[in-house]
Amino acid sequence: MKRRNWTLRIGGCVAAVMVALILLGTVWTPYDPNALAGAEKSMAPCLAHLFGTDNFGRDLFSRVLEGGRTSLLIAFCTVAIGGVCGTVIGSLTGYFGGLVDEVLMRFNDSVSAFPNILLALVCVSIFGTGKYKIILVLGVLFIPSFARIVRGEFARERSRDYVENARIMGAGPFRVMFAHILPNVKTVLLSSVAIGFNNAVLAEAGMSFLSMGVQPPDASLGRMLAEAQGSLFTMPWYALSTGCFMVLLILGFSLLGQGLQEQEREL
Amino acid sequence: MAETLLEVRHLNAFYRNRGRRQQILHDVSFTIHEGEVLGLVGESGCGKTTLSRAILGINREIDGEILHHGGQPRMVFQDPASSLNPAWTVGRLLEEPLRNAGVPKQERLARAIEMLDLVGLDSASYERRPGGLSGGQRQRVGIAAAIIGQPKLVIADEPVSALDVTIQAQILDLFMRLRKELGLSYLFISHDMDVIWQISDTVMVMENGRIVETGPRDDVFRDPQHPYTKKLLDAAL
Amino acid sequence: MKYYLRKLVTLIITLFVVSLLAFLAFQIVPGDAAARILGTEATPESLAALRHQMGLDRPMLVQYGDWLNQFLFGDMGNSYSYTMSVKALLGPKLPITFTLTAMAFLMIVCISIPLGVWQGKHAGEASDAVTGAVGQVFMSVPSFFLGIVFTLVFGIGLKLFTQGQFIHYDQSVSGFFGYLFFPALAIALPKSAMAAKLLRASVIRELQQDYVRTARSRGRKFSSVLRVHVLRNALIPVVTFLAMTIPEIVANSIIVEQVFTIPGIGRLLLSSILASDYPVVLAIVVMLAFLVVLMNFLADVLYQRIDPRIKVR
Amino acid sequence: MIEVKNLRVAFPDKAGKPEQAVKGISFTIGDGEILGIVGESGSGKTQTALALAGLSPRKASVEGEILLDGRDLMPLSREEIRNVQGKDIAMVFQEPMTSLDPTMRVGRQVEEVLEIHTKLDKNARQELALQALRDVELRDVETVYRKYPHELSGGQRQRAMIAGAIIGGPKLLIADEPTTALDVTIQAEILYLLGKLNREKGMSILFISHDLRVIRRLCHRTLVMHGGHIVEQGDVGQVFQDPQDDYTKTLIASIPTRRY
Repeated sequence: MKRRNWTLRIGGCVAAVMVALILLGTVWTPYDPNALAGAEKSMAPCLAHLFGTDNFGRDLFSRVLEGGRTSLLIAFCTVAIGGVCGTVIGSLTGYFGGLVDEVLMRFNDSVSAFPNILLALVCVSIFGTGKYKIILVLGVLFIPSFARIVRGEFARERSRDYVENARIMGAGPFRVMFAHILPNVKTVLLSSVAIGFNNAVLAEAGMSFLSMGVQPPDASLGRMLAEAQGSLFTMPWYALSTGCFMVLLILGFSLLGQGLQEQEREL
Repeated sequence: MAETLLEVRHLNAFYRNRGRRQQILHDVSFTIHEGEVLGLVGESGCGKTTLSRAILGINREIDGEILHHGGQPRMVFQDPASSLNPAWTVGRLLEEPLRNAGVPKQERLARAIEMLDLVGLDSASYERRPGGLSGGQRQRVGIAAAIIGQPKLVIADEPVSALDVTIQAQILDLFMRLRKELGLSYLFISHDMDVIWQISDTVMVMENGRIVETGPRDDVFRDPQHPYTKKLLDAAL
Repeated sequence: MKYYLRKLVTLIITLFVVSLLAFLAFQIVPGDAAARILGTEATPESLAALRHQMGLDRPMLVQYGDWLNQFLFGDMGNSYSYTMSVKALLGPKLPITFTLTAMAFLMIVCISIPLGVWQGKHAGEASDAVTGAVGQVFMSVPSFFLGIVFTLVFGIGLKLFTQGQFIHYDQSVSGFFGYLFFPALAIALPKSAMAAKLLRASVIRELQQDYVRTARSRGRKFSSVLRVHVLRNALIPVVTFLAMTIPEIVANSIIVEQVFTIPGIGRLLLSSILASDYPVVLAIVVMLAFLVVLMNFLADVLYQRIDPRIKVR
Repeated sequence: MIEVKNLRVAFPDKAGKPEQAVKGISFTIGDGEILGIVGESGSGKTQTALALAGLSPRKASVEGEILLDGRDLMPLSREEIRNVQGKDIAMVFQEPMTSLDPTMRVGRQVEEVLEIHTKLDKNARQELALQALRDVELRDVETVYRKYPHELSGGQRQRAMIAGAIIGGPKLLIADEPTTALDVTIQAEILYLLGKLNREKGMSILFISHDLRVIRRLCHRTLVMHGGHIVEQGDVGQVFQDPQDDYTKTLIASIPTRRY
């Protein structure tokens, strides 16, 4: 009877709850996120307003759900772009090796000398801000890290006996890569996707916090935190609620990623 | 004179390590005839595995000639745990060579079940994963996967070294039975002189990438010519 | 010795590649620097004259070569928005960010190593599970939110520092380090949690190695087996991880400087990006990249000192 | 010299219920005697060796008596056991690749027993270590002393392991499959070395192996273990010529021997 993998279970639940909440937010929110209710300005969290209200009387819980939606969307697309391209590049260079692999590895090393956010800020300063630009910028910037992980996995599996056996049995290179090797590296890829998702959420939040990411009227957790920091004295709950929501989202996916890695070791 | 399956002429093999090219095999020549079992004995690092990978075309850093007259040879690896894809079921592993050769699904299934029976495994293991089998059972699957495509020559790289003594004896018997029933020929590689004695017709002794002695088993074992062969025989218990 | 030489050569090549990449990135910038300075109603002739005077009409590589050797001798050109040389602009701010980053790195090392070893030693016990869970939470907290929480708790709550009142080291050195303590901690905590988790797993793995059993078969106490044999082996993967955190520490410091209003390179970078003041941005980007590449080189050297097998590779 | 009475070793498996690896075995090792234990994987031979060396895993429950010159080791405290380990009972392991600390020079690892159990200073320890390296027939001991494990061959590393074990002058050397990972020619040399050390230093040896041919070459007496029990015990010649137990017979029949 396999030891119960608690990390995977808790991570899975927390992540699922948070994503469900955000998806629910797309359809229904307790209040209209942008409605100004003058009477209920700067209220502390209470039953009516779970996260309280800001100085314009807007319900913070609804705004956090809306902000979460943008962060989720950006993180999801970033991981999609970075993950898919990274996996393709990584698997090809990892499996075939040779000059291309060497050159890309050197390039990958020098690019990783730049912190992601720094590069993102520079790109944004060139291409401008806005949701879709951020997705493109972060997506492209995440390709090297994914490529590096996938390359490592494929290079390791390529030299193992069962891969050589598959080639002797007449399997073509692509069949070997996707039918033979992929099932054995699946969990490592999934866990790096979960971790990539977190990094994307953090990167977007960081940039929006510096007002270099998502611009109004789009809401984003990062922007809300920036606004909340302004009124830390009067409404501390604004920053705490937004921040904790984001931490829970990240906690869920990082536990999920780690749980998958532990799953891998037990296989 | 039986048809020659494999001819190796003046084979030199190299290993590329960070740009430096190291020569592993030095002017290796031999032939294997149909139905013959050629035993190759040598210590670790003498190039046995490099030779088998060169013959199978995995290692391309070679010069000299390798002529296959009997079609693509198949391989049985030393460590059954790493030579079978852990994520696949036994059935799918057996059918893989047939699938690559374009054999239809129905016929593949029948041949796979037949193979399991031939190597002494019950057909229930068709659905199981290599992880759930014992070392001996896994090696039987490895052998079944190698011979299902009806090759004439099978290269066995230390196939019994990783197994317990009693299981080792059973697998050796299986190799000998399959040879008789299917007329297979082997290039059988081992560091254990007694295993080589038991299974080989002719014996080839390799030291540091060179063939130092070749000949019929009884001649090589009864009166070895080369000092290295003598040293191996004295050291063997 | 050959090992260091090879590493040094790759270091220099990487620096070249890095600076070239950065420089090229700023050449494809839309809009023309000269137009920005002269404003909209500039005539084409004056634009051309200024472009020539600034050398923008020379071929790309020549501009790069020019810029690089000036850069290496400290002259990083002039800022567009401030009428002063980039070097003068950066001068007072560089030590601040460098101190912040160094403090954060030191904190990571001092927190993660004892914690990781302690967890590895007591693996499986309740205390290990608790610290593991706490660590897991800290790993998921972004540095800037942690900064805000610190401001709330320690700044406003316990009044250990007043948010926004940065104390320059000219005024008081202790005040300077005092103010930088919490920002550095905000950067360091998430990374320390990760490093501790990595070290814990590494200690547990090394404890199961054969050489530990050999040492115990000779009658060595468990604690001294840990100290004499396991620690050094367990640190090998952690050193590479710590080297890899350096770019992230630098990135986080940019944001945390914003939270604590610290006049470091980070805030300057932001303001010059907003003002598209590219010489400043270029200089900062290249300098941060140099810092990162240099630290990676130091980590490689340290890595080689710990693991003798590296020399053979 | 060593008397083992009703030794029992059990592990809690995944479901938590204890699984018996060694099911109550008794045997003795005489002074200067080389006793072999042969058995396949899972026969309990390694757990028996680890129990004697006081290295049973923490979660294992070990019962019975282990008498060293009449003194029972079982009730001893951890502190007292450590005084026996390395000084009276030493152990050598199967994998020369991983049984040495990769980041520490070989010399210091050979001296380790002296460092733990004696107050000798650095030079005295180094001198004894060099002597031990000579005793195990290593050439050019000064350079080997300063080298790291990965710079030595498998055979050299195994010799350094043996040097590190005999340097404390133990009464009993436990060798768990020391030659299995080595080439045939090197295996013969190591077996010869162990025989010489036994004759010259009068040290008893408990030799664990899965290969009857190795046991036949080195040991005076042997136990045959199967499923945690001793199924046969006796002089090597007698066990080979006239095996009583069926399992022993199949073991002997499985050895690929050259008959000509």
